[in-house]
Amino acid sequence: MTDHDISHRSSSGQSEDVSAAAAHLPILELRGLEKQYLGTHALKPADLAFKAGEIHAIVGENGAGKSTLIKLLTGVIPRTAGEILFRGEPVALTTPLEAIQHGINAVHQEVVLCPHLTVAANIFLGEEQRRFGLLQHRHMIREAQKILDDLGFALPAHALLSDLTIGQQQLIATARAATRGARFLIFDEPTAYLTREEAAQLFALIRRLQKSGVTIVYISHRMEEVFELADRVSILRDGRLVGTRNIGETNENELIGLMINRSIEQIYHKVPFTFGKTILETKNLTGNGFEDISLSVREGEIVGLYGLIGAGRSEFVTTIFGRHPKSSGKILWDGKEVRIERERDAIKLGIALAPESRRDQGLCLSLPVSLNLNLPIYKQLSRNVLISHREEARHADNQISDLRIKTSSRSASAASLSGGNQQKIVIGKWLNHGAKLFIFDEPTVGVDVGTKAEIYRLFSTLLENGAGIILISSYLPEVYELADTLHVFRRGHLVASHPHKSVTHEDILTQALGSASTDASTRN
Amino acid sequence: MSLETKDTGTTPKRRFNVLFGLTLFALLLVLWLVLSLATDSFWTGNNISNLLRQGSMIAILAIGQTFVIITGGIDLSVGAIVGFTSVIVAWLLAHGFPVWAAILITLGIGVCIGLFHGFGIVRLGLPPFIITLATLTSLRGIGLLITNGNTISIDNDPFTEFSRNDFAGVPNLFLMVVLVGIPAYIFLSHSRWGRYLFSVGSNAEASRLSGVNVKGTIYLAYTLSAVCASFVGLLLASRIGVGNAMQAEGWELQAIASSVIGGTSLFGAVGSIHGPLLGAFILATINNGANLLNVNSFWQRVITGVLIIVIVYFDQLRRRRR
Amino acid sequence: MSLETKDTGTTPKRRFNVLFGLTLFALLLVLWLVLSLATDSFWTGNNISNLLRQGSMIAILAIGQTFVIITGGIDLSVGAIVGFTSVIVAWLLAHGFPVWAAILITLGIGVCIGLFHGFGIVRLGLPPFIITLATLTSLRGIGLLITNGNTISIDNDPFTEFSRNDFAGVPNLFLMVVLVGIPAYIFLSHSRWGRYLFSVGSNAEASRLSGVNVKGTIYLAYTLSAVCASFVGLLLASRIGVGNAMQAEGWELQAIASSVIGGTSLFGAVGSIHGPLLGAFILATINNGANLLNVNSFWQRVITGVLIIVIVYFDQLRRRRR
Amino acid sequence: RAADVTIPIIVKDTTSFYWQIVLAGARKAGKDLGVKVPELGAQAESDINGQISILENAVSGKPAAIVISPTEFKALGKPIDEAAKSVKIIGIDSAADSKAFTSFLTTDNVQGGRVAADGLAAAITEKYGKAEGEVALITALPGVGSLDQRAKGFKEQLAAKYPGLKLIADKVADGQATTGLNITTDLITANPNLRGIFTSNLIMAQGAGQAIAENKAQDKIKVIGFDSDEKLVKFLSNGTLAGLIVQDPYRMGYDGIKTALAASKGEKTEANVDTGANLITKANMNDKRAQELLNPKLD
Ligand SMILES: Nc1ncnc2c1ncn2[C@@H]1O[C@H](COP(=O)(O)OP(=O)(O)OP(=O)(O)O)[C@@H](O)[C@H]1O
Ligand SMILES: Nc1ncnc2c1ncn2[C@@H]1O[C@H](COP(=O)(O)OP(=O)(O)OP(=O)(O)O)[C@@H](O)[C@H]1O
Ligand SMILES: [Mg+2]
Ligand SMILES: [Mg+2]
Repeated sequence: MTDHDISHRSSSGQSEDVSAAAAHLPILELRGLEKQYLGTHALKPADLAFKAGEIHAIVGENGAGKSTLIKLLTGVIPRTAGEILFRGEPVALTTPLEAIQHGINAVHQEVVLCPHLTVAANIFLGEEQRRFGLLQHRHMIREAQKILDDLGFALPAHALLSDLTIGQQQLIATARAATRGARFLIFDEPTAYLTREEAAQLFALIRRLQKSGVTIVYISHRMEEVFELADRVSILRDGRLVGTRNIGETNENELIGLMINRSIEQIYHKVPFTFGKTILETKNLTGNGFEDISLSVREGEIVGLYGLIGAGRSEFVTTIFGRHPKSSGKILWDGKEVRIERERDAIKLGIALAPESRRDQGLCLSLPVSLNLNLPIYKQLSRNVLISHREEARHADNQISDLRIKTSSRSASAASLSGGNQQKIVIGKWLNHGAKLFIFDEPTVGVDVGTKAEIYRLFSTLLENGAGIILISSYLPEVYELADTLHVFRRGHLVASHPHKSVTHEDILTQALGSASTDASTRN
Repeated sequence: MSLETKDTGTTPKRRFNVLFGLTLFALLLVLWLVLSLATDSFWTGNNISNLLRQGSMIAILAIGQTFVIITGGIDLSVGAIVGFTSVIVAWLLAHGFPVWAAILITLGIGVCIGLFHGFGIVRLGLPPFIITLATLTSLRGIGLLITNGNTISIDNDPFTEFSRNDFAGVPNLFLMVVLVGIPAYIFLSHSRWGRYLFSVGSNAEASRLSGVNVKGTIYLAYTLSAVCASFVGLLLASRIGVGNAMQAEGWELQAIASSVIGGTSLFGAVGSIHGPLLGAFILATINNGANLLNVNSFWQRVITGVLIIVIVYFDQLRRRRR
Repeated sequence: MSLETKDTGTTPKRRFNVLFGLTLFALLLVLWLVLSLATDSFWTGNNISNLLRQGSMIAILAIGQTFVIITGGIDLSVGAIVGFTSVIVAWLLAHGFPVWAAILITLGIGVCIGLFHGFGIVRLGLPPFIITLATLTSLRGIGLLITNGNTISIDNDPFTEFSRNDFAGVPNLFLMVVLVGIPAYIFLSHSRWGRYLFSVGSNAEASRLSGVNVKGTIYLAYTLSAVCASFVGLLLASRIGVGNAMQAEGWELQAIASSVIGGTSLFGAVGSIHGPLLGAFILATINNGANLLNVNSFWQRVITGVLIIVIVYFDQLRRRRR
Repeated sequence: RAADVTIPIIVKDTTSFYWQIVLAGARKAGKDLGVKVPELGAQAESDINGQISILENAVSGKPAAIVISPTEFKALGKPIDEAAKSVKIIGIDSAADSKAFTSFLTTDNVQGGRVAADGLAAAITEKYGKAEGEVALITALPGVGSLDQRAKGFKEQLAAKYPGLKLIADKVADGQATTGLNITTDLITANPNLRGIFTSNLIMAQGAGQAIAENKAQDKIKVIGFDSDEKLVKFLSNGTLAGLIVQDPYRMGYDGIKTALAASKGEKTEANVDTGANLITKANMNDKRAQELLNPKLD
């Protein structure tokens, strides 16, 4: 695998500094820690010691038990067996409050904040600043703004959380955890929704925290991040801890081998197809959040959209999908202008959208996996009025096995699945719909390396059948490697377009950021 | 609940397995058994008929209500619709409409009320609680205006006898529960519209993006509820032989309670057809039993409250253990 | 709503800006203005006093209810608590307890009821709807048992005169609203616990993870609601001079409606103190105005329903446009 | 043996004081005669369906006879016919559309309304010299048979005998004393010339009495209530209320059970008994008969 490293690896000098710090006593130690859900043995007895001041990465497939481990360490869920030692003392950790009081904090995988409160209120939730018992609203907003500015997050502290994008919310969660004076800080896939710029900010933050003596646990599916940040890495497979390595003594292939018990030669699976006729074309499409976008998708083509958070890509595709009204411009389908006023119009034409936020837009979390997988195709599944239960089950089971969705059964609720497996449902529900154009908005958020490779292979299958794909990703290597045509968005405008791999990462980044004179670049 | 935490399997201490494992149906049977032993008159054909009759109307309301609750809404107007439609059908019959026409028109009015609720929620963006509370108030008023605060007698004997008669020993009223319950079951569990009710209740946005007609589903749910309520209005008119706008007061709460006792979640996306039926007949049994046991009617209230807590608690435990 | 969509700015056709931009307070003023023009008697000191008195009790109930609704719950028992505590205080006074003791004991019973609700929700895992419906039923029963279906007269003149008297021209009852409202405002908007009510209603899990005492917050909300209700029970006993378990029937719905009209969201995490107060006085104004205009009491119901829809619709529009 | 004999009594609404007195009378009769008397009734006077269910349940218990006070004239007709096929039915208080009653003991509610009109006219005449001026009517709940009959009698009597009394408001409340209070207050505010109010049941009289006291209007406005309790008696004695129409619920309950027992034994009983509605004012409230009616012996 080529090295799609975000930036320069941490210098070897630095990792020696850290290993000096790592010689300290273990700050947190797990002994035979175990978690059993009804029907799932999510974490089998695990022994692990985190050294004070280290950055310890944890990797593993979707559903391997990483988040479960974190939830046990932060008192979110009770453990089935085992004990946890914090600074040598056994601790109960039965409530999150107890963990917080020990200085153990986490940024969880699913963003858990209060959407109805302001950013400042969320940052200070549980630790409000008061005078004479009364909340100091203004003071807290000022403080919160200062924290955000210090961290380099350009976000307003007085805004309602629900007004922020999911990536921005992730940053708030990070800011909150980072400012609580924690001694032990856990990040569960913090970069899943972040672009490279924001990720870089986050890394800087993590390093700063490490310097100030905080121990950090870092979970990610992005190998290059692990190699950039971590001092040591532990690997989980099927709820079992299969090994811990010093980062200098291992490589990506070994880790992947330990994670999935086989090796992957090639993650980005790209078969060049000859493009057929144009499926969809937008002409000067303008709507809320984007302006004057003209692009087209052909049969057999992957069109990639790259940009920073808030660049308008999601708004653009949801408008094509009929979720939001366009204000001007045209959408052409098969060369003919079409009116798409609501989602069902788009679906009828043959457009499928896997939206970016699986929690808010993608899934009915409280409902069974099977219902989620079949939701768009119940019309096909029913004869007259009645649903064929056999067909329903068959289709769900097919998707579960094809996409290797890890679930105890098709009737388990979507909420009981691990993050990555939920993401597979968001994608899987459209695969049997017979769509002609697939729009994937951040399709591999939280998906493990092995499954990513499968999803990319799936793209090829779709293309082979004559479909076209619009791929939105904030993860540059993904769009860079896969897109036949890569469009760069900046603040709602399409600022550049490139054929497959025709420019460097740096060029694209510069265009997305908007420095220099990039606007006059290669439009095709 | 906003409180429902998902950590299961953490209470291994409690071990009253037998009781806690009881399904709602078993709980109903236990109630029946206890009453059969405690009184001579409970387990007689006559009393069982009475019981079935008494639970029927709330049962049908509860079915309609369940559709609405599954979508995450609530329909407070059902009691008022019952009273209002009893007036309508009585008025129509008094003005010489044939029975079939009176029934169809009354049901049609139910449809209109339901559509209006859908309109208020979908188009005007009102909370379901508010729009149905408003129709509750207004419908009682309109009904009173029509009757001038009086009752309208129904002189049509076939119509009024219907609710008193049996078919093969089963009271007609209970047959109506079956008549409503079976299509309702098929609709909820075997049709795609039923699936859509759940998906809208679970996540309306995700449903939209999956091509579900969310607005249509909302219209549908409230229309079904209102039609069930107007059907109950017909049954009530037949049973009491008059149209009176103030009847069925508080039945909305009984219907909602039946539904929730039957396992429907007020947060949406959880519910069944048999649940509300069981809930309604559990409530009817408590009342019937208390009457037969000659429990003071004040104690009866106290006991009803306590039993509701106990029953729902057991049922929750059972669910959580699954 | 499960329906609340976020697409704003898509309805540029409607342009009744003036009306749509009205806040709830302005709507109340408009109502008052219209009534002042339409009747001679509305804008008289006497009638304004009456109006303030008439809205007071529901207003206090609505404040308590709002705390509960903000956490995403509901308290159906408040009407029953009012009736029940009116019986308690009447009984205590009739049995020679001094007024201060009777008041304290009554409020203490309110605390107990609230804690019991918290217990049912937090420990037993019951839906708020069910546990408060059960106490509604049971409390009415217990109240009736205490009074044997009768009313208990209150012979204590200072106690009964309190609700009739003014302080500096402002009716005591309305002063009680202020007395409850100001601490309630400080609590909700300027205390940590108020903040936690919102956070629990917004995302209980996130609150828990932030170290918020979620269970304590739930206990607190229901206790506050029950205490407000028992306080209203005292006021009611003072105002009608008797204790009667069947009083305040349906006030729970009025309190919830006031709260929702005042902008509280039944999905939790949205609410204020001034909102429910305005809501309660809007409802009181509608009734007072209809009485002064001598509107037929059946029409009054119809109009109330329609006005609720109109007011909430305008208010929703205003909010959405912000 | 008489002790095994069960005669249930079904009233309209167990939660009201009036019906508690009826039940007390029945209880006493049960004790005196050695009969078991289950006390049944719906939860609200307007709940027709509830009463039908209770009647059905009572028949299931195979009693010797049933004493019932039908909530609604027409609605209870058929169910009573049905029940009468297996047991003897004795009616009290109100009538029903059925010929199956073995015996019938009632207050004529229409007559009660007429008496109320007479009482109000007398009170107004006493104060203003002539039976003239504006009067109002407050009914507790819509759609309740007995309340409608009282209103009917009241209005008929006004029209027939007191053309000078103008009915300017005919209000229907929601059964809550506070609502009665609010309506009365607003009536006083909106109609400065109001001279009289008839509140046709106990709860409304309590609310209206409180409003009169609050507004210190007892000299100007004469209020006639229906039924009585301790509170209303106090209002009567201090002049807040001008008069009360009082029925004899205790006797209705007592005689109902007594008649039912006789009928169940096949004895001959009187088909119709009027138990009467009496006007009680401050002047006659201390008479022996008035005291009996105002202070029924509840055990
Ligand atoms: N509430 C629950 N009830 C039942 N099973 C659960 C629950 N939560 C998680 N699981 C199961 O536990 C296993 C481990 O899940 P976990 O969330 O820890 O995985 P993960 O390693 O974090 O995966 P991902 O990379 O996809 O986030 C999965 O099989 C999952 O289905
Ligand atoms: N409901 C809304 N109302 C007004 N503006 C909005 C709304 N939603 C998004 N925007 C704005 O539209 C722009 C585009 O947002 P969008 O989420 O489409 O960006 P994106 O390129 O998909 O970024 P992301 O990486 O977050 O997915 C942003 O400036 C955002 O602030
Ligand atoms: Mg995870
Ligand atoms: Mg996006």
